[in-house]
Amino acid sequence: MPATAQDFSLSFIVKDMTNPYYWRMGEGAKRAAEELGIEMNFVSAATNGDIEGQIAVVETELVKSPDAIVLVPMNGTALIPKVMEANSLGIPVITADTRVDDGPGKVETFVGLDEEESFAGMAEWVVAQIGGAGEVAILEGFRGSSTAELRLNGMMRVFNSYPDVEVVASIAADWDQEKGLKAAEDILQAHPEVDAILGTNDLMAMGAVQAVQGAGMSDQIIVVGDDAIPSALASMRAGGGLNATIDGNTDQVGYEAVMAAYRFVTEGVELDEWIVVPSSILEPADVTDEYLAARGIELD
Amino acid sequence: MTMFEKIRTYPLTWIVVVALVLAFALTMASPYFLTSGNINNLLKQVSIVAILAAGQSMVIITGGIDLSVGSVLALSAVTIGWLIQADVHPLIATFCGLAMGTLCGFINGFIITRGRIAPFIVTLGMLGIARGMALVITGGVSYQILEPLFLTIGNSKFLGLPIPIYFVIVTYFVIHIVMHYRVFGQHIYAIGGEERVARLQGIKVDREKLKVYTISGFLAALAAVVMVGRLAATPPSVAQGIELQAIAAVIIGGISFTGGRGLVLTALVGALIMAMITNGLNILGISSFWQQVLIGVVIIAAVWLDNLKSAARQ
Amino acid sequence: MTMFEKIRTYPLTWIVVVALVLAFALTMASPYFLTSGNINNLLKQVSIVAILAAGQSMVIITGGIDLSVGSVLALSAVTIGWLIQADVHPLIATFCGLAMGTLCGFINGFIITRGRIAPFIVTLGMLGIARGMALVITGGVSYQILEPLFLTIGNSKFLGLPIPIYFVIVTYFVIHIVMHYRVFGQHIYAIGGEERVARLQGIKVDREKLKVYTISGFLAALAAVVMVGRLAATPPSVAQGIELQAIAAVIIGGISFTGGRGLVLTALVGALIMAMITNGLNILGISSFWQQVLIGVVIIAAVWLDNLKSAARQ
Amino acid sequence: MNQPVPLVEMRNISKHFGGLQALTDACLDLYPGEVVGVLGHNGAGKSTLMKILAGAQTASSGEILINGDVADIQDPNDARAYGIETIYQELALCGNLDAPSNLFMGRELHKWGFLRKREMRREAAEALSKLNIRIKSLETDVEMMSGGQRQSISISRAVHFDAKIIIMDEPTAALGMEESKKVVDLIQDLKEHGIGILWISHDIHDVYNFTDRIVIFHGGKNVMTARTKDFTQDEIVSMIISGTPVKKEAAV
Amino acid sequence: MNQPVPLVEMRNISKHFGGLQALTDACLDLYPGEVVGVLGHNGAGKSTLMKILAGAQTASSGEILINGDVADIQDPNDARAYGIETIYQELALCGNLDAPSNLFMGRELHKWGFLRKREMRREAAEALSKLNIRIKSLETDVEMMSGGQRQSISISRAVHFDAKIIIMDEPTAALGMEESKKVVDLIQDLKEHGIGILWISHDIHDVYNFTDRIVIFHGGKNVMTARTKDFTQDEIVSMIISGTPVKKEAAV
Ligand SMILES: Nc1ncnc2c1ncn2[C@@H]1O[C@H](COP(=O)(O)OP(=O)(O)OP(=O)(O)O)[C@@H](O)[C@H]1O
Ligand SMILES: Nc1ncnc2c1ncn2[C@@H]1O[C@H](COP(=O)(O)OP(=O)(O)OP(=O)(O)O)[C@@H](O)[C@H]1O
Ligand SMILES: [Mg+2]
Ligand SMILES: [Mg+2]
Repeated sequence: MPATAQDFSLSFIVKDMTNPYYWRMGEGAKRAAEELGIEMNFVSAATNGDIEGQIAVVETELVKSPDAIVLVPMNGTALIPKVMEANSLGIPVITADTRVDDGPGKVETFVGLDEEESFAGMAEWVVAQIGGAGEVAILEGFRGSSTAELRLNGMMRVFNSYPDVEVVASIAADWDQEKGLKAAEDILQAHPEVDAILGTNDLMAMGAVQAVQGAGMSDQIIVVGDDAIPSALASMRAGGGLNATIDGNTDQVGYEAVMAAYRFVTEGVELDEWIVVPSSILEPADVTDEYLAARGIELD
Repeated sequence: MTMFEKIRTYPLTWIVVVALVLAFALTMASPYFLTSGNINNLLKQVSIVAILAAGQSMVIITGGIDLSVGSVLALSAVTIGWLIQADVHPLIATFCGLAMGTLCGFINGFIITRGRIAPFIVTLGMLGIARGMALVITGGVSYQILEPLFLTIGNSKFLGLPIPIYFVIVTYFVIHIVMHYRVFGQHIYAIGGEERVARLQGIKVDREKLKVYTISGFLAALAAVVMVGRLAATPPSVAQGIELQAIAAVIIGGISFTGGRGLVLTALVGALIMAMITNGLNILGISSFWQQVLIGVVIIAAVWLDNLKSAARQ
Repeated sequence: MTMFEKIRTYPLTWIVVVALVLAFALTMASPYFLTSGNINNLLKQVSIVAILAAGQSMVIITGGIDLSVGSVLALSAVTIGWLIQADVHPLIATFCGLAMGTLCGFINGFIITRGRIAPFIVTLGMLGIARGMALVITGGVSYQILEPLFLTIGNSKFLGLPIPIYFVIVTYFVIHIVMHYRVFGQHIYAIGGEERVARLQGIKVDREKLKVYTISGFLAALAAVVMVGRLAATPPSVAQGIELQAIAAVIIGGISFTGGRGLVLTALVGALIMAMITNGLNILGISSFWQQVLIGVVIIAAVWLDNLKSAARQ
Repeated sequence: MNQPVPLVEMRNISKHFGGLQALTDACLDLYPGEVVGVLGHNGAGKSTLMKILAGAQTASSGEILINGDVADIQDPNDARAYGIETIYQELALCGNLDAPSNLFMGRELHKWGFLRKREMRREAAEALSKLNIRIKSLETDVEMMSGGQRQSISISRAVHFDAKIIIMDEPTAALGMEESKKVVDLIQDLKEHGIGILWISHDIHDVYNFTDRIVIFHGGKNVMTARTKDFTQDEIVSMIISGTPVKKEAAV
Repeated sequence: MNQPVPLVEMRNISKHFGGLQALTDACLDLYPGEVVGVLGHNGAGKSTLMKILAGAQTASSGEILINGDVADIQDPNDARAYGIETIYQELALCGNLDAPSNLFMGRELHKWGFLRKREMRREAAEALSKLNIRIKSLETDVEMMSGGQRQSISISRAVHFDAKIIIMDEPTAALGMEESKKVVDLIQDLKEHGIGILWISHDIHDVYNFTDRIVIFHGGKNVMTARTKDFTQDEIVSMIISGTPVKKEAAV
């Protein structure tokens, strides 16, 4: 094992770099790597959903024998064999943001927020906004991804516990803005009484914002998202658009994951089973200049 | 030929009947389908695929294929977004976006004709290249576009119809004229029928094909303008896989891959059928698991219905 | 023809040269490329697309296309996963998975031949249907498969080579024999050459096409077995868009969409080229933004290089 | 009457393509060992009638009798089952395949499904040599061959398998003199073996010398069916052009 | 010597396809107002030589002179620029288009790029009527037409535009007698207008009666170039078959 930071190498594998969400995680990870002065490969498959692509990336990274791997698995089960392969090569694996399922793969720790709880919290927030009664609609992510499932479960748990809240539609828009827009337009047709639309990411939520604005119903319908991507923040700041989003502090996830990997390898400390990164609900009022400055985002 | 015979064998007739059957079924199934609000929705939703399908049908009539339209759309969109972000005048930005798409189409055509490489490969390559460039330009970030120009395109109406549908009407009007009333269109049908013969008869096959792919690129950029209007944003990941929808619209319309045949207007109806299926299933609130199954079934059924016309003709 | 002439005009020669050029370039670019570990990786990574490409090339030689292979793969995989979950013996589950894929292929072929519907539409429909069914069966859940049978397939070696590559070898051996030494293969080339003529000469065109699509479905299921081994899981969202890769492999190999021509073995080399590109770019640690651009460029370049052979022949 | 049963009898065959009437109540018969010339102007409907017999097209109305029994010919396989072989005017070759593959298309020689390529090559070479055609390499794809070479392959295919009825739609159109001569010899030879031949040709000279009977069509309708030698060449020509039968006492 | 300049002179044209030598040092010349018959067995290389002149193929070696100047014919457009029109043996029609579209392909009548469909229809009907061909509807796609109808369209196209040199590769192969007669008349008419015609045919009778000179090929090589009437028909036939020139004092 390397004693010094100079020859410590780390592979940080995310789902999809094209998504600002993982981009931000990379920013945090790079910050940590710079602080530690270590070498880091930040890589991903070409598109989200391309499981084989991510497996190929992991295989390739393993060939380079890094000292540790941070993995954001695209699918909780399908990446287990690669975790096992890393285990057999003696390369420690840390997961971030998304877990791999329990099984034969050994993961040193999981760094991330609690998706289910975050979305339960968002659902509570929405219920409070609509006064405990009304119709809500959900734009789901990619069916079959564990993240989508956790988020949906968290929301449904809360909504089901309020007898006066009805989930009138739940449509998969595959994390995509245009599909989110179309689905929201259709929801508004079939359920003009809807009080809130919950996007399980900001891209879909921004699509819903467009649909709501197009229908001239911005005042009546709450739209919320997740991830706090720059365009979502811009929309909140401009007002009349997005009503809230979840800030998962993904940069902190990236940062913590790199730190944990470094500590584990160089100091040999046992890590906690779950390094929890808190999430928060951002409302327009929270998008202050200070917040943006801290995030390093410029909006005009 | 009698009038009836003429109508019966006109390529549009049957596919329009199929569309009407579908519309009728959806109207029966949901009270929301045939509301003016939803028709407006449908018109907006169909617009992007319809514009792409117009270009795609020209390409397919030459016997080619253009897989890159979704990526070219995205690249054009982010070009617009990036320039507006950099405080360029929105009209100039739009112009540059259109130029970008046109350039991509031109490059497709250039490589296909000069390199004698299969259109499938070249446009598949462009699919990766344009998408990658869109991501490189933006660093993966989606710009928000709050210019009134685009907000108008996305959300306003004119004479009671949403603006995007006017883009569609103009596109199909022009392409229809080009394909059926101009020498260029005549050449396209000849090339699609038998490229070797067209060449022997002195048609500048390469030049005409180059034009067709360029037009397809331009139309992808035009669709990007509508897309930017609709999303008020330019996510670089937009319109993934939309090429298959555009191609399906063309084929559902009855234009065949073998080339040389078909009416571009049928692609519009094909696009409408596709849009109705998704819209209808969303409205009916059908689980997205079953949606995919049903979309598949309805596409096949629509084409099968359309095929009955040839059975009737025999 | 001289020996040299024979080698020069053999369809495999040039594409293999292209592959070697690419391999050489990657070896120069990265010390990791030509390590035994990476070669093993490459062989594992190529296997699934290669198996699909074998079926796809048969389909394309008949003049058709099979867009459904990715979805059929997923449906076969979840069938296996679901049965194993329900404590069915893994061999029986595997058998059922293979049967499921074969059935999907059969349905494709049946609708194409009986309904006289374009393969593009039918298999696009099946793309939705099979994917939807995979989601319906599982409710979107990915099962974990820890059966030794599949772990062996996914992770073991035999004679120093990963197991999946043996699936590939057997597949290509059988398909090569079928295509070039059996009556059935001869009929496939005739159908692809001129379907009308094949029909006039008494070839049972519909029956032969039905077989081809069924085989493509079976091979998708076979690829699913390898996939389950590699993932030790059966996510219903697996293998999205893989059809384009399989088709690209076929076309890169030099088999043309017009049908009736080409050597199935070239599809294997085509798949290898595709896999090398991605693997190479991953190894070089190129950002996935630029990766898409480079994949596009290299695909076009590979085919362009391959085309030089015809230039040389002139 | 003690007439032999005709090999083929086509009765009142009509065919329309959409609004176009290509054949109207066309009739034709053919006896074993007989060569019947099918004559008519361009577009008279000769090929259409032959395609109907060959199963390549189906009639709009009318019936076909083979050996006196009503035959249901829906596709080329049905026709083959009745021993009907056809040389199509458009040749019906797969350009992407070589001569042996085309010759044996649909009837490949095989052992347990495995092609017997060598046998097919040998037999193809033999069959083609009978027509005196020079084909430099049997491995060349047919689309690279000259018009006459292609036509020879098509002829060889029709006569290679044991047919009872052979339809020849302008078989010598692209052939050289020598090669045409061979085909005419071949027709005589087949005739002697009791095979019935329907021969479409515009070469009135050959038709006059080598057919037993002629059938003349005009605009999709029968003009005349007669023994060839009952008329002079000029009379036949005039019937083809005018479409009205020449009155004769001897007419059948 | 005060000989006029030949319209076309092809010198030592060789062409090989891969290993196959289709033409070896083939020579040919054509003067204005002259009909030259190009003869040879099937596969002799006649069509290949014509395609080279038409720009459909390029020679491996040799040169072409038009009006005495070396011409660089790389594609069909180059040939057209020299006033060369061709009736290809394979007809070169787009089956998916109707007769007027095929007739005007690449030379559509238009006004500012807009097709003048009505004019094209009218002119096409006129052009086809000259050949006496019966085409029931000008809107029918060419692939639905009979062999003879298609050939007529191909002929009409070649003669409709002002050509200086017309290549006719077996123009009457699929035509009826009457229609063939019209084509022969047409050839005479074109000849009188000073147009040079290269006519490939296997019909030795027509060639003998209506050509000024003949060129005979055998296996891709020149056998003989001579004034037609210097030989008898039988002598010509024997040269085509044997490939060896008949010795004559009168030979040119
Ligand atoms: N598939 C088709 N669709 C429409 N019309 C057709 C079709 N096939 C033939 N016809 C028409 O039917 C008529 C008869 O054609 P056919 O080919 O039988 O003539 P033919 O007597 O063989 O002429 P030729 O001597 O020129 O070969 C023609 O007018 C032709 O245009
Ligand atoms: N594209 C090609 N590729 C390979 N060989 C060819 C090609 N075209 C022609 N050939 C060969 O060249 C030779 C001459 O063919 P060509 O068509 O010139 O003959 P032809 O004299 O016109 O015969 P026909 O009287 O039968 O039309 C033939 O042996 C033929 O097989
Ligand atoms: Mg005919
Ligand atoms: Mg020829």
